[in-house]
Amino acid sequence: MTTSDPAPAPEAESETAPPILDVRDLTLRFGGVTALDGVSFAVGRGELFAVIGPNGAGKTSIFNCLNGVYRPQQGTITLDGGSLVGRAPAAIAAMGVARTFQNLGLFEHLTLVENLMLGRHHLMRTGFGTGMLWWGRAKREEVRHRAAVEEIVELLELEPYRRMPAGLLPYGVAKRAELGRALAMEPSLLLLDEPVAGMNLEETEDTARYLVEVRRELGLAMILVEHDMRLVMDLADRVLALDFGVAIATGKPSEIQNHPAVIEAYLGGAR
Amino acid sequence: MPKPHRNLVRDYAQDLRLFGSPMSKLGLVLMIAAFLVLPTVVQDDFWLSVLIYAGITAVGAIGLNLLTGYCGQISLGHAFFIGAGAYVTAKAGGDFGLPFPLWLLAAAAGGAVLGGLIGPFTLRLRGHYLAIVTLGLVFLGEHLWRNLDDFTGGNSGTSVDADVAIGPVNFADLSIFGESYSRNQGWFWLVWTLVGLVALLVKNLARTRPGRALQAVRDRDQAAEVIGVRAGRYKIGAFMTSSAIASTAGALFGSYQQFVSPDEWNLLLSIQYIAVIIVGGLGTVFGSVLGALFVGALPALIDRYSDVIPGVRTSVGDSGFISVFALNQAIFGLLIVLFLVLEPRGLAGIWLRIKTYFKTWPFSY
Amino acid sequence: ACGGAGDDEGGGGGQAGNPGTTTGFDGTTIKLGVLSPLSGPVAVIGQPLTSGNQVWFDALNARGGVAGKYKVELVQEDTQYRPEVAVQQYNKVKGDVVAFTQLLGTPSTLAVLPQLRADKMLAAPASLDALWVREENLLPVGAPYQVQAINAMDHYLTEGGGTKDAKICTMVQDDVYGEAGQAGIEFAAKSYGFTVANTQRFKSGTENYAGQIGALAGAGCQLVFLTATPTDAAKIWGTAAQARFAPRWYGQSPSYTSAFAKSAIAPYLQAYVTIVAEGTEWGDDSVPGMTEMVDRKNRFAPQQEPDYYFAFGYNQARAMTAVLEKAVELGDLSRDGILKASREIGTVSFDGLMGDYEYGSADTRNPPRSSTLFKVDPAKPFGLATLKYNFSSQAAQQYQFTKANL
Amino acid sequence: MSPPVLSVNNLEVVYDDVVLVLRGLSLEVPDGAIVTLLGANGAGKTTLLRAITGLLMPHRGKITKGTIRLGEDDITGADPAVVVRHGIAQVMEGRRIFAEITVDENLRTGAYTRRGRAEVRESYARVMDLFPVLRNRRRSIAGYLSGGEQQMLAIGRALMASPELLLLDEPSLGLAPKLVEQVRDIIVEINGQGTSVLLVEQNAVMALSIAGFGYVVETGKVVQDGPAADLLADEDIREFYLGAAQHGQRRSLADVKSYRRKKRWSA
Amino acid sequence: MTTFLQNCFAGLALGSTYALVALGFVVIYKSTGVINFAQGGLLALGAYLGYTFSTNLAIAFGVAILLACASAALVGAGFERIVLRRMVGQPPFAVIMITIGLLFVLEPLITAIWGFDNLQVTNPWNIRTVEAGGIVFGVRDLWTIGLTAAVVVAFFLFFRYTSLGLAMRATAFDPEAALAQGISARRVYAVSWAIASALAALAGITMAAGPGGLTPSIGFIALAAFPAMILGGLDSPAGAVLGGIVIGLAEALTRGYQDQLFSWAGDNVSIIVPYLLMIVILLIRPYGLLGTKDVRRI
Ligand SMILES: Nc1ncnc2c1ncn2[C@@H]1O[C@H](COP(=O)(O)OP(=O)(O)OP(=O)(O)O)[C@@H](O)[C@H]1O
Ligand SMILES: Nc1ncnc2c1ncn2[C@@H]1O[C@H](COP(=O)(O)OP(=O)(O)OP(=O)(O)O)[C@@H](O)[C@H]1O
Ligand SMILES: CC(C)C[C@H](N)C(=O)O
Ligand SMILES: [Mg+2]
Ligand SMILES: [Mg+2]
Repeated sequence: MTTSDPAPAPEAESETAPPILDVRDLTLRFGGVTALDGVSFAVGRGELFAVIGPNGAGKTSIFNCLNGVYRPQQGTITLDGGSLVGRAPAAIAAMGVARTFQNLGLFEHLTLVENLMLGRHHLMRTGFGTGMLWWGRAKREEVRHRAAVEEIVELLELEPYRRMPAGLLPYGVAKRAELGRALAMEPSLLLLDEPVAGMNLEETEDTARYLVEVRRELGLAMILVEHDMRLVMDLADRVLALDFGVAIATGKPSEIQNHPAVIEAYLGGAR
Repeated sequence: MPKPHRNLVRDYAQDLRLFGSPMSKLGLVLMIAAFLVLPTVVQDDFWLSVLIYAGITAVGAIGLNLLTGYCGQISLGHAFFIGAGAYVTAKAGGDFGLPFPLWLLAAAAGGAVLGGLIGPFTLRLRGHYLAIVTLGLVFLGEHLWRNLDDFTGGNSGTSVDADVAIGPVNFADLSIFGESYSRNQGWFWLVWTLVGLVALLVKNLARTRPGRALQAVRDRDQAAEVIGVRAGRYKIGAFMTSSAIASTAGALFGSYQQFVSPDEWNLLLSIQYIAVIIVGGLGTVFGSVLGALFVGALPALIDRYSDVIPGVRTSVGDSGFISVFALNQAIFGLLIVLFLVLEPRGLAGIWLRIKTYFKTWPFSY
Repeated sequence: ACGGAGDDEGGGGGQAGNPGTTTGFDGTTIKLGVLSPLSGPVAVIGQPLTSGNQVWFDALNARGGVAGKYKVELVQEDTQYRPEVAVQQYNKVKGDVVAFTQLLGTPSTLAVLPQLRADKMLAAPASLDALWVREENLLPVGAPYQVQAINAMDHYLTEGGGTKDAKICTMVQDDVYGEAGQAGIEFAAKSYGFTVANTQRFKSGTENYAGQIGALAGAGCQLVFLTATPTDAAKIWGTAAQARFAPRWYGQSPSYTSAFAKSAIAPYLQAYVTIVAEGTEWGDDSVPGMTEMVDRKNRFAPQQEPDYYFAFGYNQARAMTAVLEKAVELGDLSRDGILKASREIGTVSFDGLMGDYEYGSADTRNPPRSSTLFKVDPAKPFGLATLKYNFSSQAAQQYQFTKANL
Repeated sequence: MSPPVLSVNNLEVVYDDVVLVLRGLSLEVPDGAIVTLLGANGAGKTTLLRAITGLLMPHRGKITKGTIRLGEDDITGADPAVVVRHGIAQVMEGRRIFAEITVDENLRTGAYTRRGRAEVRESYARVMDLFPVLRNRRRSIAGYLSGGEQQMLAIGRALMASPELLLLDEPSLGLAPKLVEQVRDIIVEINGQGTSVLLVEQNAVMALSIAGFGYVVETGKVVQDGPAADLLADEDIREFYLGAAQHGQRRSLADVKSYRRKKRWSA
Repeated sequence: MTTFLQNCFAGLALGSTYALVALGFVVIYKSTGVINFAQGGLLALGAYLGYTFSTNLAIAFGVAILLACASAALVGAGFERIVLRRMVGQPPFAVIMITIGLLFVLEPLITAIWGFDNLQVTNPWNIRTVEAGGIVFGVRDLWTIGLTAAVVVAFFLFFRYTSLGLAMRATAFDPEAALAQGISARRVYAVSWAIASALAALAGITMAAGPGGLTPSIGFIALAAFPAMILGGLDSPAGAVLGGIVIGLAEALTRGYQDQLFSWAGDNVSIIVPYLLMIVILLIRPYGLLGTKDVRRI
């Protein structure tokens, strides 16, 4: 296999630059279920960090903690020096954390463009009053952000679907639209929860290409959760493997791929 | 020869226009023409008053649609805010004698404040639970209206003596170029101007940042939060805006009817508004207007032509078995059922189908 | 001057020539509006009342009509006893009629009043609020609710075995109609020096009255004055009977209907309930107006059951006819003409079916102050037997009428 | 030779009275076989499954032409309850578990049409063996399970019906690699016990590795079909569904160039 | 003390009626996920049917009750046949509106057939009472309480021993997925509507057989039962019963002590007390006392 790296990705473990995200000792319980058990990791600037693990290992839960949807019982999460624990999801979004959802989080009744515009919500100012009045500030703002959204539409080749309600989009397109919405947020950290699940080969390749392009152009840090090992192994700089909420291994893809505990818990024969 | 590319959009501003296509421009012109001419053609007070009430209902329904259709919060408490608007008008426009624009604003502000007080309930309650709590509002309201004698006149009700003049133009007694118009004609123009205005405002709201946020909250509030929409804030905002609009409708209702009493703001009224927005189509401004016309005009039509329907009792002692009102209600109920079975998206859905039919014509698929 | 009520054959020839056509009058037929709850819970009142209007005018038309030549036609609309519907229906028919010979319900009347004033329209309210007396645009008949209440108290304290130290209570509908009864009792309390020991208000349409009845019983009420419509009254008295609560009840006229006399609670009503109203029991031969009315009912509305409200509607029509006769005499059936005529009809007599009413300009009108007390008697046609005919208390004479301050 | 368990003949399906999605599609599932259905997103695979189980109605879809036969019986347009009683179970696209009830209760709904208590208990035990994760979460509210756990539940629920014909709509979606293998083995095992399977999968490698026969659907029509082995050998299939480049070696996803491949069998 | 007990009894009787109505709401909510606004109309229909059987046709009252419940159930099931079956999988809003439409049809139908008059249902209870310990027990009230208790027990047994309860919840949550399990949504709807209608009819007749007779406004009671249903939790039958009794007691007690304790709040506070209580409880427990909460996960 190849681990080519088109982006000038900084060495993750480089001592000089502090990581953009630092997660320490994260523990999350639901009643009797321990979803996360003292998980720690750090993500460097511009790094593509993958998290893998069996179903129910706690991958999505990490995202939910980062987003402020779940409140961990223990642990700290630091983004660019600021703590995230205890903040409201919307505040965290405004700090530059964007996300795609495992089970599609598009707003079904809004068009694709509107969904993308929503990504820019925290960058816009129009309130109820100015919105109602339209002419002037609101209109200018709409036009400006629409232009920004169009760039993403172009990047992700979503042109034919602009006006289609998100609920009617073919699955693969919907997943791409989610990526677009997350990008529209102009994040500094992008969380991707199974971006190619349910996609056919062609779409998977497309998505890989977008991710590579995004990295090259924006250089933002990403955390990728995915069961498609080709994507993880080809794209990630480092991989964290979880099992039952416990980190069982961290390292370069090639290391993880051959890690016996990971093979035992997760990969099975399908490497 | 038709110009090619008449639909070509050259920039985003153009793409965002409300009446962009030639068809919709034509529609707009037709609507304005109807608006201007109708009262001079239909001078009959009955029909004018039906249309005026329908217009007032349309205003209120647009407000409810903003809350329920766009933001997904079901409210059965709309009647409460309508009533509040009417009482504010009785005070502000009647007793204090404020001019029309001011009492209208006062009513809207009153509605917004009340909405702001009730709004926080939406943070904790969802779906039907919220609906029933807002239903409680109707009953609490009725209790208040009965007991706040100084403000509402208590059980006796209060007359609403607010004038509807903007500067020298008095809509209750219009004369233009020496031609004088009846109160109902003037009111028609007034109310439907406001319908247009409110529709435009809400449409604007819906297509800008806050409107998208509302719809996002409706579709998935958790996901909305995660992408940066403060759901709670928007729910409360929607509640406030919606009740401000409801109170505006109430203000118009009160001052048109000139008298209001506590038992008018009941659950039936709330349900009627729900009927309007569902029959019209949830989440569409135009649907609210269609719905209001339907719900307002259909009973009037049945009422007018009931004597030709066999079996209807139009006067005491004649042999019919069902009263006009009962028949009216039954037909209305049947039509609602029929409608929604055929088109659960309401009138707006039918409208859409007609449009796609003509767009795809002559190909059925 | 005692204006005839248009009842004497061929009465009232028009010297001033024929009135010109106007809204609601095409030169031959006079159209009158009727706004009444023909459906809904108060339809039990609205229907017979409207039938009373109709029978009067049918009889009049059979004799030739107003001034012997103008037929009267009614335009009926259903208000369901809902004020906003009343306003809408008013708008619907006002362009077709010269006046309204019935506008039923205190709340509805209040709601339509501003429009009546603005349109210079005359309407006869089918309710007895004291406010109507001073209202130019209304043509009330009968002694107001307040007067009924006062007379009832007078009767209780003088002949009914009550004292002013008795626990006197009220149970009133929580709306304007209820306020009227309450106001009457409070006036009586001042006049006779008693205090109202307990007041229960209820919302019309309530299904369960156990609480109110329990409270009245708990307060030890010996007399309860009830202001209600029949639907509620039936449930109230039923609940009282079930709770074995047995004070003296006086019921405002619209609280009773004939169905009660055939119901399971009839024995209870017979034992404890007195109804205060006007006129006389159905079929009372000693009152001339009654014989005539029963004849006419049999002729023009044979299917109509004996009914107190029928008589009310019949009387309303009589008052309206007096106005029409006058207007024709003055040669003007326009709205102004009708209003003017209404000021000039003087006293109208109702042949013993109701107290005579001194009309005139609104601030000088003097309504009757007399009431008749009835007891429940299933053997009677309407289930009511006269207990005390047409009496007027001292206190009732004192009652002052004021203009509505809306 | 016994008749096919399922035969779809010249099927046409229209949504909303205007959107024609299946355009005369025909296929067969022989008794005791695993048949796979490949096709790009939006080709109409899910629609076909809906048509078979009678679930078009909630989507405002209609069969306008063609027939669906289950063994000897014509079930075109039949009520879903009837179809299920004929012995069809389905893993629906998007899992569609009942989020508000427990895992156990979800499994019980799968056995709704079955009567024999002992057999149901047996099926239950088997599902628990197949997905031990579910055992620990038996009393949890299903909606709180992780995505993959929900997928297991959806498969488990279908197995509870102990069907004669199992329709699977992307069963491997969101499952960990090891579990995908397990699910594949489960399918084979079930099939071995006499259940015929119609498998819709994006994971074509997995699907073709177990199926006996495959169909490729494009815009509502079958554009290619044949024994799985033949399909596996087909150049186009290899390129578009299996991701093997002509020269055999798999490309790294990081190297995919910015070009678009638009080749389709039909326009 | 007797006053207090008397009030409690009144509350219990009222609460039983609420419980029956609320139970009807819950059954329909559990299977369709919507509030049935026609419940009051069905109640009135049941009461009038009871009147027809017992008074017009002079059938023994006990049998008349059964007949009325059965025929109301038929009406409910018929509604499914004609209308609801076409709504499987359609947006809940449309279904709610359809129940409102049904109410709009039922009301005038009832008044067209039976009129507005106060009707007297021939029955053995009426205003009869028994007295014990200074408290007057209305015979009708005693029967209402007893019948409610019996129905509630039968109800729970029924759901305990059939899989219908599970089928209902599945159907309400995701009708399409339920169909895919072979659960006939139509049957579930039909059965739940039949049960709800029969419950409504039972509530209607027991009310109509009380003092004061039967008028079309009888259906309004359903509005008063909203708080009962929601306070117990929309999808919980046990909650409906609990809520009904809590609300009944609260209403009767505020009514009883209006003069002593609540005069400052205006007359007729008892009308709004159920709603106030409901609001307070919902603020503490947003899904009512026993309701289950929405499950949302991302
Ligand atoms: N809100 C919740 N309530 C209860 N349990 C929860 C909740 N959220 C997650 N869990 C449990 O926590 C564990 C971790 O779930 P999570 O969604 O993080 O898994 P995952 O690693 O994303 O799995 P998958 O690959 O299947 O998506 C699971 O067992 C899940 O059932
Ligand atoms: N309810 C609906 N109304 C209108 N069109 C629909 C509806 N459902 C599906 N479609 C359209 O039908 C086509 C086929 O959809 P279907 O879901 O059957 O595809 P699929 O092959 O299962 O795709 P995927 O691989 O994404 O699951 C798509 O173009 C889709 O947009
Ligand atoms: C005739 C009566 C029913 C009128 C009623 N008492 C009222 O004043 O409203
Ligand atoms: Mg996950
Ligand atoms: Mg599919």
